[in-house]
Amino acid sequence: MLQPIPHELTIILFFPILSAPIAYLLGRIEGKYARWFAIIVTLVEFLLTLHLALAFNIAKSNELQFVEYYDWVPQFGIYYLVGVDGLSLVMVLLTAILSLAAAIGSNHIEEREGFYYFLFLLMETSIVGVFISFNLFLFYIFWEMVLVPMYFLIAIWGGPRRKYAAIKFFIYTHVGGVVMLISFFYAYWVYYLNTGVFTFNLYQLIGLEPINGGYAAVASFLPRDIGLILFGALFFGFAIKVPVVPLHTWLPDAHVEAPSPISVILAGLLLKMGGYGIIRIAIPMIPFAAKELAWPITILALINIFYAGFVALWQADFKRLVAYSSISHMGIVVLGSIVGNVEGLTGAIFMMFAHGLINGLLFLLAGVYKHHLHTRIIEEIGGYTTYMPLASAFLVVGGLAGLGLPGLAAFVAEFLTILGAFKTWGLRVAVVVFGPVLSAGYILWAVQRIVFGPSKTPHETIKDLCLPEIISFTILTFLIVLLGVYPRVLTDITAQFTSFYISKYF
Amino acid sequence: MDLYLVSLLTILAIAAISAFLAVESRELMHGVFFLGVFLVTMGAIYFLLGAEFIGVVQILLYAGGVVVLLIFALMLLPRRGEREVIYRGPGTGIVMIFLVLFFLMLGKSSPPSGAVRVPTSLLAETVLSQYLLLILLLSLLIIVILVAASYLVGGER
Amino acid sequence: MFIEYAWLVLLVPIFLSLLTLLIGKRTPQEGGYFGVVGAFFSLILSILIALETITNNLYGYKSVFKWLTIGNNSLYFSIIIDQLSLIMMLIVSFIATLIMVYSFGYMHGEEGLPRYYSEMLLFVGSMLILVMAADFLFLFVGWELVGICSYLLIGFWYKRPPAASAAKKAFLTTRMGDIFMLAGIAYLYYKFGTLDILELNHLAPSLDIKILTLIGIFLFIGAMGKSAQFPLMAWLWDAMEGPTTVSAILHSSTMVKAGVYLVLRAYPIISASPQSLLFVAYIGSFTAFIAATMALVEWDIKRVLAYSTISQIGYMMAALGVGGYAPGYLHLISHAFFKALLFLCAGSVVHMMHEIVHDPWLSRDMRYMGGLYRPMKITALTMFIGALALAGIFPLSGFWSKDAVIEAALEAGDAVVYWLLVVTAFLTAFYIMRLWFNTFWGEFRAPQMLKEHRHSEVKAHIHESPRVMTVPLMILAGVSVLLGFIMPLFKESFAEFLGGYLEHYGITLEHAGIAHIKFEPLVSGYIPEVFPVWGISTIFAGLGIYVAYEAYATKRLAIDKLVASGVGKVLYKILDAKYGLDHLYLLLSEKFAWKCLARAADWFDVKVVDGIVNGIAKAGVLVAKGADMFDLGVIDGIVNGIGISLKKLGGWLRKIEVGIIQIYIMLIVVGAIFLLLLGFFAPTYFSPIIRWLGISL
Amino acid sequence: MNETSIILYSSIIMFAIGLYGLTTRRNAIRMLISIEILLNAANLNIINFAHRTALTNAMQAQVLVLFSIALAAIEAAIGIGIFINLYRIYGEAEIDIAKKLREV
Repeated sequence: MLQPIPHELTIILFFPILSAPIAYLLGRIEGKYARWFAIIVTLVEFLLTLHLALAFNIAKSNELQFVEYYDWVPQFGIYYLVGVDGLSLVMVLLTAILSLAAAIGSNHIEEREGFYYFLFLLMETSIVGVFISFNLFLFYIFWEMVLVPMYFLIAIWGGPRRKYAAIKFFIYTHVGGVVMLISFFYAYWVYYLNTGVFTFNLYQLIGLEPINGGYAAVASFLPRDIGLILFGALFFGFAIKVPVVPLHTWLPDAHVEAPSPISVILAGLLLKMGGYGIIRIAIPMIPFAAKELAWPITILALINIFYAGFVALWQADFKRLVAYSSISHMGIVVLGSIVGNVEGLTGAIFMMFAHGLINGLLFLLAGVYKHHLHTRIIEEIGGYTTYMPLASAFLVVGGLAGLGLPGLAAFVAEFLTILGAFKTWGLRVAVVVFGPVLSAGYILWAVQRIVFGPSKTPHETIKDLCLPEIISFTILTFLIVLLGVYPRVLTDITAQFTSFYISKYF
Repeated sequence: MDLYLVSLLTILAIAAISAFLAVESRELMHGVFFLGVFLVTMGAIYFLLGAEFIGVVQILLYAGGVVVLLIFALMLLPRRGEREVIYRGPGTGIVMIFLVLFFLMLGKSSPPSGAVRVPTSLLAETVLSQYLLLILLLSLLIIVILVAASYLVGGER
Repeated sequence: MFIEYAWLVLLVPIFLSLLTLLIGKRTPQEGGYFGVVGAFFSLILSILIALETITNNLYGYKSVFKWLTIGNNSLYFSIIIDQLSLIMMLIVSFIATLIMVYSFGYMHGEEGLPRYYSEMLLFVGSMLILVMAADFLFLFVGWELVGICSYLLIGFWYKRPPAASAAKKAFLTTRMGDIFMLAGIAYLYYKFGTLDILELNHLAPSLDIKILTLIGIFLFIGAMGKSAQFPLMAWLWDAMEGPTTVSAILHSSTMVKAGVYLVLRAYPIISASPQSLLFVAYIGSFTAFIAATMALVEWDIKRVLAYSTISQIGYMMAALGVGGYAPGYLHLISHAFFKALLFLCAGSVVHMMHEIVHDPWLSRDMRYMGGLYRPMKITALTMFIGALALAGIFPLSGFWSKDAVIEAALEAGDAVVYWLLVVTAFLTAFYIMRLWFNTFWGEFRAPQMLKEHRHSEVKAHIHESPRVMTVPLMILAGVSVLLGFIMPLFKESFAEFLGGYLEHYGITLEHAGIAHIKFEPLVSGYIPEVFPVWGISTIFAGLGIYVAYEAYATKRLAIDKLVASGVGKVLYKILDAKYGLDHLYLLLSEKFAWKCLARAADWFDVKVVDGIVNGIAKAGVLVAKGADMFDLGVIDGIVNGIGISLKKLGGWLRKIEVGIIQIYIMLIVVGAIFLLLLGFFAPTYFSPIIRWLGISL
Repeated sequence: MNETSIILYSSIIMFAIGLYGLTTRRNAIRMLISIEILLNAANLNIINFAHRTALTNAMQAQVLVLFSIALAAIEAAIGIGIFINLYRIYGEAEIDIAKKLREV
C-alpha cells in the first residue's frame, strides 16, 4: 500500500479544471497542442487516481478515506467534504480511464479545439466532484456543473440536430436535478426540525456520523407515506440520469448528436451518476421506502432491459443502437442495486464499470465510422473488415463484451445481478435471463451487418485506425478482458463496502 | 562592532546605493547592471540571515534569470533614448511622506533579535510534503504564464 | 505429479490461441503449428494425468481459483479430474490434434489462417474448460465460450452472407437454451448459495419435487440448445456453412457434446425427478427420429451428417433419460470418433469437388458426385467404415454402443422411446448408406449436371486428398474399428468406472451401466423382450443398408417415383422443409421479435414517449412567450431604469481614470499613507466604531 | 538599534527607492527594475524577521519568499512579453503611450 499524497483528493478534483485554461490558451496557438496537453492532463489524472487506488485501504472500503473537510458556510451546514470509499473509488477510476480514452479518441475534433478541451477538462472535474463529495450541497453543485460543459459540447460540436438534442438534454436532466435538490432540502429541513442542526453532510443525514453526540438518520423522522414520496422524488431525480424507461428519451438524441468522445463520457459517466446516486443517496436516505418499493422498481428495471432491448433491435443508426443498449444495460444496474443483496449490488457496481468501458469502446468505434465512412447507418457500412480489419476486430470484441460473453467484463456483472435477482425474488424474475438473448440478438446482428458480408463502400482511400486510437482501444479492451477474467481487481475494492451496505440498509 | 555587523552594514550600503543607481542611472543598460549588483547583494544578505537556500535561489533565479532576461529584452529592442522623467516632484514628495510616516511608526517599536538557521534539507522536506499542493499549483501557474507569455510574444504573427 | 498441472490442459490452448492471433501470420503454416502443438500438448498432458489418476486412484482431484468474493460467499473457477472429465479430455484433445493436422491440408491457402487456428484453439480450450469445470460458473464460462467460438468459426468465411447468418443463428439459438440453464443455475444458487456442481448434486435432490423437475428441465433445455435437440436444432444444419474441419470438431467432440456432458455431470439433479427424466427421454428419442427422417431427403453431404449428429445425440439423450448412464456415455465416445471420421471424409470429398465445380453449395451436393470410389480409395474406404459404425454394424464401435442404448430403453420399458430408437436405427443405416452410395458408387455426375462435355478433363481433376488429410482419416477409422473390438471386453468395467462418479450420490449402476433410478414409463406397449437386442438392431440396420443398396446402388427400387406422387410427395415436401422448423424460427425471430415487437417498441418510443416530452416542451414555450410579454413591458422597465442611473454614475467616476500608470501608483501610495495614518489613529478614535462592527483588531 | 532594525530600516529605504522609480520613470524596463527592487525589499524584510523567530515560522517564511521569488520571475517574464508586444505595436516601450484601450 502506497502512502497517500497530502490533499490527494483535492488535487485530483481540481487538477483538470485548473489545467483547462491552459488547454484553451494552447488551443489558440495550435489545436494540436491543446489536444496533447489534454491527453497529458488526463493521463496525469489517471496516474494520480491509480495512486489513490493503490493507497486506498481495501480492508476498510466501507469507510470514507482521504477525507478532506473544510468549512464553507458552516452556519448552513455546507462544507467542503470530499472522500472516497469503495464505490466512489471505483467510479473515480472509471472517470479517469474514460476521460483518458475519450481525450485520446478526440482526434477527429478539428475546430475550436482549445475551447473543446477546456470544456472537456471542466467536465472531468465536475464528474469527479460528483463521485467524491459527501456534502449534498457540494454534490448538487458538481451535479449541475456537469450539465454546462456537456451542453456546449453537444451544441457546438454535435451532429445536425445538435441544438435540439442539447436543449433536450439540458432541460431533462436539469428537471431531474431540481427535483433532487428539492428532496435534499426537504431532508435537510426535516433533519433540522428534529435535531436542531443544519447539515448537508450525507453521512450525518443517513446516520453514519454522530451529531450532537448521537446518531440520527433522516429516515427515522419520516412517516411512511412521506418517506415513500421523498424516496420517489430522489429516485425520479436519479432515474432521469440513469435513465429509467419513461424518462429516457433525452439519451438517444444526446448520444447520437454528441461527438463520439463525448458520447463516451455521456454513456460511460453521466449515466453512472444516476446509478451512483441511487446507491449512494436514495437508498441509504430512506431504506424502508427502498425495501417497500423494491418490487415496483424491479419491474421498472425489467421493463428497461427489455423495452430498450427491443427498441435497439430496430435501430438503423449504429450509435442509436448502442445508446439503447446503454439503457438496457443500465436496467441491470437498477435491478442489481434494488434487489438488496451483496450479489446484486456488486453486480450493479461492476456493471457500471464494465458498461462504461464497453460502451466507451463502441462509441469510439462509431466515431471512427462516422469519420471514415461519413455514415453510421448500419446498412451502409457493410463489409467493414475488408478495409478496416483492426477496427472490426475491436468492434467484435466490444460487441461480444456487450452481449455478456464470459471472460469479458459485462458477463461478471450480468451473472452476479441475475444471481442477486434470483436470491431475492426467486423464479418471479426468471424472465430477466432473456435479457442476454435480446442483447445477443441486436449486437450480433449489427456486428454481422457492419463487419461481415461483402463491402458496400468504396474503400481505396480509407485508412485503418491511427496509433492513438489503437492505444486507447487497446487499453479499453485490455481492461475489459482483465475484469472479465480476474474481476477481483474490482470486487475486492467494493467487497467491504457492499457487505456493510447490505447489512445496514436491507 | 564585530565583523558580522560590519559586513552586514557594508552589504546593505552597497545594496541601497546600487538600488538607487539602478533607478537613476542614465543609461538603461547600466540600470540593469546595477539591478544585478543589487540582487546579488540581497542574496548575500540572505546568507547572512541564515537562509542559504533562499540566497542561492535569489542569485540563480534573480541575478541569473531575471537580469539576463532584461538584458536580452534590451538587446532585442532597438536602442533609443529614454524620455525625461515625469512627476518627479509629486513622486518624490509622496514617497518622502511615506518614508517619514513609516519611520515614525517604527520608531516606537523594538524589533526582536535572535538567530535561527533553517537547514536546507529540512526546508526541502517541508516544501515537498506540507506545501506540495501549493508547489503544484505554482508550477501550474508558471506553465500558464509561460504559455501566455509565448502567446503574447509570438501569437500575432 | 502431473495432476497438479491440470490447469495447463486448458490454459495452454487458450494462451496459444492468443499467441496465434498476434504472431501467427509470421510463422510457417500461418499458425498451424501452434494449433497442433496446443492440441497435442493437451493430449499428452491429459494422457499423463489419466495414467496418474488411474494408477493412484486420484478421482475427484479438485483445484480452485478464487474468482471473486461477494459478501461472505466466494465464486470459484474450479476444475475437477474425475471419471467424466478424464474421458472427455482425452477425446477432445485427441480429435482436436487430428483435426489440426488435417487442417494443414484442408485449409491450405485460405485467407485468415491465423484467425482460424486461433479460434480453433480457443474452441478446444473452452471445451476443455467446460469438461473440466467443477462448478456451474466455470462450466457456464466454458459453455458460452464454446458458443462464441462456434459462432466465429461457423462464420469463418464471413464474406458470404449465408455463413454469417448461420453463425448468428447458431449463437442465438444456443443462447436461447443457455439462458434457461442460467435460470436453473441462478435458482440453485438462490436455494443453496453455492455453485459447486458436486455439492449441488448432493443438495438439489432435497428440493421440492415440482421445483426439482423445473430445475432439471431448465438445465436440460440448456443442453438442448447446445446439443441441437428438438426444437432448438435448426442452427446445426445451417452451421454447415463453416469449414468442414470446424463441423468435424463441432460435431464430434466439442460443441454438441457439451449438452450431453452437462446431463452426465448434473445427472443426480436431473434424475432425481422422474418427470424431467421422462422429458429428457422423450425429447431425445423424438429428436433422434425426426432428425433421421430429415436426413432421408437431403442432398447436401454435410447436412446429412449434421442430421445424423442430431439424431445420434438424440440417442444419447434418450439413453440418459431412461437411465442408461454408461450406454449414453459409451455412445458419446464411439460417436465422437466415427463422426469425426465421417466429417473429415466428407471434407476430403468436398475439398476435391470444389476444384471441379467452384461453388461452395454445389461442391457439397451429392447429385454432382458419384463414382468417386476409384479415384479416392482411402477416403471411400475409411468413410465406409465410418458409415458402418454409424449404422451399427458388427463389430464396429457403433454396434456396441447403440445396442447398449437400445437395451437401456428396453429395460426402462417405455414403448414409444424404444420403437422410436429402433426405427431410427433403420433410418440411420438407410441414409448413411444412401450418402455413401451416392458419393462413391456409380457414375461421376458433375459434368452432366454442369452441362459440361469435357469428361476427360474433369476426370483428370479428380484426385485423392494429400497425405496430411488421409492419415488422420486412417487413424480415426482405425480407432473406430479398434473400439469395436475392445468395447465388448470393457463394457462392464466401464460401467463400474463411471459408477465411481455416481456412487457419491447414492446412484448405483447396474450390470449394463444402467443407473438405478426411478423411471416411470409413460407409454407401455409391445416391446419384444424375447429377442436379443443385438439381433433386432442388426436386422433393422441391415434392412436399411439393403434398401439403400437397392435404391441407390442397383437402382432397382425407384425412389424417384415413390416421391413423385401421392403420400410420398407430401412426405417428401414436409421432410424437405424440415418440418417447417426454419420457417418457424424465421417467424419467431424476424417476423415477430424484430418486425413486430422491435418496431412497435421503436414507434412507441419515438412517437409516444418522445411525443409527450416534446408536447411538454411546446407548452413550456407557450408559457414562456406569455411571460416574455410581461417581462418586456413591466420588469424590463424597472431594470432599464436602474441601468440608466448606473451608467450616469459610471460616467462621472470615469474621469479619474486617466490611463497614466504613474498616477495610479501614486494613488496607491496615497492609499497606503492613509492606511498608515489609520494605523496610528485607529486604536484611539475608531475603536468604538470598530467594536460596533464586530471586527477584532 | 539592533541588527533587525538596521535591516528593517534599510529595507524600507530600498522600498522607497523602488517606489520612487516606479512613480517617476516611464520606460517599461525601468519600471520593471523598480518593481524588482520593491519585491526584494519586501522579501528581505520577511527573511529578516524569520531569522528572529522559531524554526517552524522561519520555515514558513522562507517558503513564502520562495514563492515570491518564483512569482517575481514569472512576472518579469510576462512583463517583458507585454513590453515587446507593446514595442511591436507602438514602436517604443514608454508606458504612457498605452493608455488607449483600443487597437491601433
